[in-house]
This record gives sequence, C-alpha cells and structure tokens, in this order.
Amino acid sequence: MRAAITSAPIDAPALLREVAQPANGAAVLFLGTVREQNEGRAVTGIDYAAYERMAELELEKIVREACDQFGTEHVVAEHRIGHLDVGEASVAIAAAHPHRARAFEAARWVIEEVKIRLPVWKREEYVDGTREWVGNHAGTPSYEAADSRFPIPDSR
Amino acid sequence: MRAAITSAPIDAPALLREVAQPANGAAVLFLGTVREQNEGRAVTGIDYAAYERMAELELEKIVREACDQFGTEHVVAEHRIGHLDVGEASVAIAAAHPHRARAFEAARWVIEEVKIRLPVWKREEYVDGTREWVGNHAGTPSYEAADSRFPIPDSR
Amino acid sequence: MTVTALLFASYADAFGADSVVLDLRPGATIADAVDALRSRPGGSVLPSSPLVAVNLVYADARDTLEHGDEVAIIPPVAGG
Amino acid sequence: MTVTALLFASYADAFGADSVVLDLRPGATIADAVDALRSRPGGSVLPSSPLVAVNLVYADARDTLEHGDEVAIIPPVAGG
Repeated sequence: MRAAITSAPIDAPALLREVAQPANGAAVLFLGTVREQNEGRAVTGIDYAAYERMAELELEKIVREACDQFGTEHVVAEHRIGHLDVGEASVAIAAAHPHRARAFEAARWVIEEVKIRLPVWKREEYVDGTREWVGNHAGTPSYEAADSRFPIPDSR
Repeated sequence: MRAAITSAPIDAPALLREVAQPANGAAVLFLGTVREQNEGRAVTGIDYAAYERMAELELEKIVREACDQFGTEHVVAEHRIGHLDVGEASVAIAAAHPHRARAFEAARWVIEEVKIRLPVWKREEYVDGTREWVGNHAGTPSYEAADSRFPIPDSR
Repeated sequence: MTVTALLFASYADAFGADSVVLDLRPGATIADAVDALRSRPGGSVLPSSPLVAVNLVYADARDTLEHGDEVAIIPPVAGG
Repeated sequence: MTVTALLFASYADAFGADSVVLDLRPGATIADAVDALRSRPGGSVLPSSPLVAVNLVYADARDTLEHGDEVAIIPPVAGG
C-alpha cells in the first residue's frame, strides 16, 4: 500500500504495475480527470489546493482502511495538486486482489472516501477567465453529511 | 467503443488512452491476470482458446450493451487468447463516463458478462506438467445458471 | 441435410476432433444434433442440454436447423 | 494561550490570510476558536459549525484546545 499527494503528473500505468502481483487475478484502476465542463460552464483548467501534511496522512489512512476492509495489501492512491489542464488526472487509485469483486470494491471505496475526507479543494478556471472555488460534485455527500461520519477520536 | 479477441499482449495504458475524453471525468480499467494458483494448485501458465469468430461478435455485443445501458460510447474490451504466463493480462476493460459511478458499473458489468457469455476456455498448466481445462471460477455463475439467461432469439 | 458441429476445449479432446459433419433428417432440431453427437465415441462428455450456438449466435435446443448450419457446442465458458 | 488557525481555499480568500494566530483563554474549545475567527473581518464566510482538524486530525467542536495547537478550518472538500 502507498498514498501520496503529488504535484507531478500521475503515472497511471506505474500504479497498475505497483499493485500487480502473481497472487492477484484482478486489478482495478480508477482515474479521475479534469472535465471540460462542470454544471454547464466550460472549464479550461483546475487548481487543486490541499492541506498537504494532513491530506497525505488522511490518504494513507483511507488506503490502510481499504486494505484492512477488503483483504489486500495492494492498494495505492495518488492525488495531484497544483494546476491541471482539461483531461489531466487529478486522482488515481489502483487496487489488486485475488478476486475481482474485492478489487472493484476497494478502488470504489477509496475514491468515495477521498471525496468525503481528503482536505483538498479545487478552483475551476472558466473560458471567460474567471475562477471559482467549487464544492463537492453532485453525487458526493455534502459537507454536512460528511461531517457526521468522520472518525473523530473521543479525546485527543 | 471497440472489442477485440487478440493473441498479442494487451496494452492496458493504450485502452485507457482510448476511452479518455475531455467530457469524461472518470475512467475505470479492469485487468484480469493469470494467477499463480487456482483452488490450491500451483499454476505455471494458461492456454486460452476461443470460438474466435463468435467471441469477437459476442464481445462486441457485450460492449455495445454496456454503452447503451450506462450511457457512454467509451467502453473498450480486449480478451487475449493463446499461451499466457503467470501475471499476464487475459482480459482488459476500460470504461469512461462523465461520472464515476457509471464508469465503475460499466467496467464491472462487462467483465461479469464476459465470464458468463464469451465462448472462451482455458487450460491451466500446473507445476507437475499436467494440464487441465477448467470451468468457471467460484463466484461466477455456473454453466446451468448462465444458460437460462442468454439472450436467445425467438427464431433465427 | 448436413450440418457442421464444432467442438471446443474438453469436448474437442473427448471427441478427438474440432468438428464433426452430421447427417440429419430435414427439420431436425438442435437437440437432435446433440443426440447424434452423443451417440458417437466421446459423446458421453456432453451434458443433457449443452449450450449451443448456431451460426455464431446462442440458440435454443428446440430451434430447427437448416442444411449447412454451423452448430457450435459450447462447453462451460471460462473467459476473463 | 495561543493557537494557530489555518485557512484554506474560499476561507483563505475571505480572510485574506492563510493563517491567523488566536489568543484564547485556557480551556477554550474548538467552538470558541471558531467564534473568535467569526468576529474578524471575513469571518461571516464560516458556517455555524465548520469542519475542523486539530494537529492534522479531524476533531469535534467540543474538544478543548491546548497552547500551540494547529487548528485547521476545513472548507467543504472537493478532492477527486
């Protein structure tokens, strides 16, 4: 397992190679990429910002939890920060397992947790030159919904 | 969309590039690879055989149905035949969609249909030199179960 | 009429052949073709109602065949 | 005691700063720190109960703070 916040372009095939093992019959790779439009507005690029030290820890926690939950050590995740052009990958998750159901579920679980928990923000740039911080996409839990399910320790 | 039965090694990154589109925010790649063991026996390689002309048509149907069902044109699938060593990819499926749920579901659906419908067979080679045709893995529908749900035309 | 039965994997091994030409009465069904195959050496490998494709499309055991049809007997598939 | 509040994305824009040092009474909670931030210029950007992490871990608004804590106010996340 491995997790990283990176400002370099994500090498998706390298992530696949990283999880490939002779014991695994299935590998799943998820790539999230910058779309050319969001909610009807033409997007020219996205700046991703992060609370970097925490994001790295939190992504490691997510990957660790996925490994424990789905029974594999072969999950890796990278989230890119900085400026991304349309089509570039902002996040990549690779998961491998002897059986395909678990590989699919692990990759899916990690991206859902990333959307809820990872302290990362994005500012979209539009064709007209304006820029705007945007919240969660439709389909991901809202801030309030996310809040209630965070694993907050009883006391620090 | 594209489907192929091929005797050449599968180029997984090429499949990902093929489905990547500026309109898509999510791409999922599934890779099925030869495991070093099956049901407790050490495997050294697998020969995949196919009813090639039909397998190509059937894989195209599966990919077409996935595109229609999940609302994308960006699904590609390749199944390799011939001799494969442990760790080599026997099947690769890439699916892209504006939203991640659909990309995951499309890739997953295609591999499940492949397991049920594609006229492909495999003969495992074991450490002791013996070889054996093997049926569906545990977790995939049995031959009898598969039979009842084939889309058989009322009359030819 | 004649049809060509195609055999694959363990079925081909059992019959010692990849294909068999069957001579059937006009109006014969897929089930009739399977019965004809089952009476040949190696035919006991076939289940009671094997999966069959005619001319590259999955078909029903009750479907009637025509002269020249390609009748593929499909062992349990194991792709992926 | 003092704690350092970290601000990100739209919150940083609203406050015009990435971080603010807050002077709080001993025993102050996260909610107290958020109230102190809300009274500053730009503080109206904060929701009633923003997500907060203390020393890199998500924390509860009722948790008490200690001198030197790093208190990150987390806007709605948008990773992926």
